Amino acid sequence: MSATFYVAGAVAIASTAMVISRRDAVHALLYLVVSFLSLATVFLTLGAPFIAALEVILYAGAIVVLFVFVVTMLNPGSQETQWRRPRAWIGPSILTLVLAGELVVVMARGEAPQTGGAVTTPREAGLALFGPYLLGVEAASMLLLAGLVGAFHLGRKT
Amino acid sequence: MQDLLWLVPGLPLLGFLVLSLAGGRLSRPAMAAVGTGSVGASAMVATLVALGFHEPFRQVLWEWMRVGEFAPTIGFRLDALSLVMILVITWVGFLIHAYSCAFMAGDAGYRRFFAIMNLFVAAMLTLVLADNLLFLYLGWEGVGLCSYLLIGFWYQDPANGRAARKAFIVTRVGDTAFAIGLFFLIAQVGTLDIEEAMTRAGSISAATAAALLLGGAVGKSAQIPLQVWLPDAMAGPTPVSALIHAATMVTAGVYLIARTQALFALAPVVQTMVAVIGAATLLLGGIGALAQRDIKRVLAYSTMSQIGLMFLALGLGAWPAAIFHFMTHAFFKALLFLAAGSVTLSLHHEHDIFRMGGLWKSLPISFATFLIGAASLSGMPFVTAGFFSKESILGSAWERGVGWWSVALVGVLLTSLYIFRVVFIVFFGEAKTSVAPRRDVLLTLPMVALAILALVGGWIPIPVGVFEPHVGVASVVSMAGIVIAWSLRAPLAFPGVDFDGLYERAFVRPFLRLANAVGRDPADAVSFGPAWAAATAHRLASATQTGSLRWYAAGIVFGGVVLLAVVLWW
Amino acid sequence: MVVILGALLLGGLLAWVAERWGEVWPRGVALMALAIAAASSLVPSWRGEVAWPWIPRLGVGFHLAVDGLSLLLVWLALFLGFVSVVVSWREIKERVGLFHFNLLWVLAGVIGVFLAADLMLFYLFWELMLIPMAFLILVWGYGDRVRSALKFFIFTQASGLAMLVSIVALAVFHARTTGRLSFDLMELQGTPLSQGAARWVMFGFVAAFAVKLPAVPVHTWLPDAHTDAPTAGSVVLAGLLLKTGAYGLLRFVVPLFPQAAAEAAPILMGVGVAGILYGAVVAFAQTDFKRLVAYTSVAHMGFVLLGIFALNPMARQGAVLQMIAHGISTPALFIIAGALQARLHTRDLREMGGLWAVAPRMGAVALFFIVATLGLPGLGNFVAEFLTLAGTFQMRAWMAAVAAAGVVGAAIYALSLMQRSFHGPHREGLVMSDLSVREVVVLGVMMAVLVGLGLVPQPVLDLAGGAHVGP
Amino acid sequence: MISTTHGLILAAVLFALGLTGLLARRDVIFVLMSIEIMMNAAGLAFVVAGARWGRPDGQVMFLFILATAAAEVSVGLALILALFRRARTLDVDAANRMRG
Repeated sequence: MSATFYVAGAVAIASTAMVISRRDAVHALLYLVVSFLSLATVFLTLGAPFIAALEVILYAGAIVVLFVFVVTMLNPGSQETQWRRPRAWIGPSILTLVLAGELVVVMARGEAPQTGGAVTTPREAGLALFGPYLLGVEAASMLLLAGLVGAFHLGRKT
Repeated sequence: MQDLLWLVPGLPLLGFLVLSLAGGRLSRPAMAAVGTGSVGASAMVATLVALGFHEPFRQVLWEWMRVGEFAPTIGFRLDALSLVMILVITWVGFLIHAYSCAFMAGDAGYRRFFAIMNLFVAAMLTLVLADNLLFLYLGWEGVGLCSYLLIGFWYQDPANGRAARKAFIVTRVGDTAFAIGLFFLIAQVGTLDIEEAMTRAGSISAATAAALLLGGAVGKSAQIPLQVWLPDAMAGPTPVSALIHAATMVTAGVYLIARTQALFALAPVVQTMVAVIGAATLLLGGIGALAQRDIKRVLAYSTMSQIGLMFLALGLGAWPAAIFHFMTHAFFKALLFLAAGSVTLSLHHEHDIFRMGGLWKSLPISFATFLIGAASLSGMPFVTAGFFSKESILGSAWERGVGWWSVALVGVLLTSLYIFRVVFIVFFGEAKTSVAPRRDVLLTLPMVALAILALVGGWIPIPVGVFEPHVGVASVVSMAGIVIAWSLRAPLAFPGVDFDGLYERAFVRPFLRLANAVGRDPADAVSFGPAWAAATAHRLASATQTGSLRWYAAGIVFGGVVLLAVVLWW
Repeated sequence: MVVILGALLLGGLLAWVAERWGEVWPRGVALMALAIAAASSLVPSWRGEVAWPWIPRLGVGFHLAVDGLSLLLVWLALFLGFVSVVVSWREIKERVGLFHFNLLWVLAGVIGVFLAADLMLFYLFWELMLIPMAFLILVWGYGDRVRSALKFFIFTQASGLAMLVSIVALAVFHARTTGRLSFDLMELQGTPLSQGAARWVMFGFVAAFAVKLPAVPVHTWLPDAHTDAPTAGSVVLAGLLLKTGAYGLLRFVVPLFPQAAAEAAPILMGVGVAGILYGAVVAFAQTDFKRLVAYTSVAHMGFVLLGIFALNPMARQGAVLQMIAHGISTPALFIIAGALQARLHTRDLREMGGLWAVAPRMGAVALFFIVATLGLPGLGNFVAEFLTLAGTFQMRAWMAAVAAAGVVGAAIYALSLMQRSFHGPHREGLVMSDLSVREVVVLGVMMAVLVGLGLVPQPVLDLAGGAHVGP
Repeated sequence: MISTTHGLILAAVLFALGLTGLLARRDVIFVLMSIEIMMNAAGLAFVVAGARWGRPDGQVMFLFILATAAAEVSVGLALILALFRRARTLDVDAANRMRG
């Protein structure tokens, strides 16, 4: 079980690194799918099959498809070659390395309990959603509606 | 009769108010009538009061203010000293006013002139009648203001304005010392009532108070070192000079010291200082008078010198003699100014004595009156008023030591020297200018009246003391002076102490430099500081608003990093 | 008391509305409101107290009270209100209604400041007078008026905030000891404060009042504001707004912090003396009529500061009298400056000279107020300065002596002002009309008041003497 | 039986990688992708925490994040379209008209 977690985690990190460093948006998107799928595996190892399924369907499915649409619509080529110089990576990398270091320190500081290993079924998740978190669900639905309207409005050819 | 005392300063004040508030509707003769008449009426009232005078009394009009124990009044006090003063001031003032009616005829500022002259007389009368030092100070400053206005009467000429301001500011320096003296007295004895303060004065450090009052007296009376304003004060019309020099203003210092005699008596050091200042001014004024070309400036230096003589007497404790000399001086100095004025009027306002000459024939009245004045000034024995008062001062100087006496004697010699030099230069020799004699009864009558006073004034009994005249060395010396004067008719020039230049360098220029330096108000930097900080902060803050999304994101990350670091390692 | 404030506030609104009926209407309404206020201020029965609850939860009450000092200043305010309306009769042509609205609201704020006996209410009025005043400069001013109005606003507002902090701090300290939150002046008096706390709380008050007074070196808003304000604005500014600073020192700082005030007295007296001398020197160097007069205000208010912190009854009386006398003499000089500006379209002294020849009446009136400024005996300013210095002398002799040197400085700047404007050679072509009847009446009344203050100051001293000030 | 610490560290590393992409890339599409990665990482942290306690709350939070991400990406992509139409570029640095 834990071996699966580590392998999947390693794949996720590697593929994410590829996403941000690819020149071609389509290649990056493919790596993104890999990243999402490996994360879905991680979720499975954490006992969250429902979330793993949603990860695959919504992230690797819907969102990436949206990206693909846009990339194909715009077909931007690779303008970024002339923008991208190695130097541009130095600052952000240092900054995020520091941040990551700090985060790791924070994580490692506390006691290191094991996850329970118990599987949280979709049923449990659903009951929680429509029980104590009902208001949150409603808010999320409003947000999605707003996103819909906003995207529609922005996307119109004016 | 005595209740009318308040009318003595009140009538000239009324004259001032009438002239300044309603004067626009008056005709010129009416203006002259109001101006002269108010002073004349005041002189009559003063005489009436004098006739009924037995013993000192006060007349309190109302309480000026009351703060705790300190309660000065608007009130008058008449005693022998102030009686002499008001009689001289009102009568000499009246004669000068009458003279002015003719002298100023044709001047555009006729009404203004009489209004200020009336105010001047009112202020001076307030000064000498006040029963407390604060009210006295009111008159004191009023005199200063009026002298400013009258010296700068012909305001169109900036030089006159400069002379006027110089007079006011220099005397104000002295006045400030005077005011501090008043603060000192309030703090020490708690009252400014002259009688009470004098009786209580024993309990305080009289020297400080006396020295501070002396500061005021030195300023007003143009004594060294504050004498610089007086020669320039000749910028005003001649009647003004007569009024300032003879009866009012410059004698205020003499009056003040005589009035606070008790205080000075308690402070021998300060009293000696008075004598030293007087002696120095006596000699300096006499020498200065020898070097002048302007007839009015000769008289101005003469005034300085004669007031110095009075100060000398005051410093020697002989205040009755000083007041006696004040009286005779008022007569003959007013006479000299008026006579000089009539000369210049006939010579188209020519003031240079070396461009005059041989005038005795063409201007006989001016000549005669000027001669009488000069004789009185130099103290001709028996026939002149000046003889009596000078002899009494010399007599008291003799009592105090031969040193003081010999200084006074030199002063006497200088006096007859410079004044008869002027007589010889102006009225004898050959004529140098065309003369257009102005004959006006209003010009002549006051001169004649004053000439009589300058001759017989010495016989007037005055209530401050009795003086026994005796012919002494002084008379001989003064006769000798006349003889020497005949041989000194050429222009003289000798280096003196340049007080004007000294003050210019020591005070005026540093003040102007300071004013120029701070004129733009460097304290504004206080507001520039925060303003600059705000502007800089704004510039810095707006520089971060690059509009670049990545820059903003980096900012957020940076903030997160720092916050986390703080949380981690604090 | 409420009638006075109500009449002014409502009158202001009405004057604004009345603009549409014609130009004279707002002026008439303003005069009417002032007349009502003045009449009610003369009724003795109003001299009681008004104490209504306002925000009870915070212990803030609508508490107005009056004593001799307040009464004097309220009368001064109403008098200068009349003067302002009359002198702006010809000067203000645009937005007449709004002008009178602002004017009356400033007056209401000032009077409220003089009457408030609750610190929060006091602060409210303090701010109320500030904003319309800034508008008076901003809309009807001259020259660089935006900058001046902003400078005025920022200076007073920033220092006012310091005072607000102090007010709240004082109330909190009071609540800690007594357990009751209150902003009432009477209750807050005698609040026990530690030495350090008293110093800091007092500092907040002093900051606000010193800026308003103004004391050197935070006076720099004053010359700009005066120079660019319309005449009525200068009148109100010099005559009243500066007095609120002095009033605050007398009413709040000294009674609330007797200990700390006594400690700080030498410093504040030193500031006062510095103001006297500095104001005199800087005034002399000015070439703008109004600016020169503005700096004389700095010097005169230095006397007030000196008198207040001499902590001596005589000096305090002098300071109060100085507030009144300065409240008459300086506005009068601003009126003359305004009259000159209206006729010559300049305030530059270098372009004037010899004006006596064309306008003798104006010259004489100007002379009167100039000699009042230099402290001539017989006029109100002299009695004030004399009492101040005499009282100071009893406490700190040398300070009074140094301050007396400022009197010489006053003579220098005052006479140079006279010389450069009305004396000196008259220039060809510099023609103007003399004072109109309207101006003569206004200035004549002011002259009479000054002479009255100078010769019979006792009623004023009695009123101020009974005032509830000082420890 | 997975160490919570390791799960959280994985989330932190993914988050940092997303952030690097956000800061370093100028192409808007990559920026948007980086944001998706970061949100995903945040969701992972929630799920790890939920698994630690055996409670569904972490998963619920993941669902909310998912909803937010979906809305965000739709609006974001619409914005990209609008930007591209207007500026003919996908360079974020070109959209700097709100400079102070």
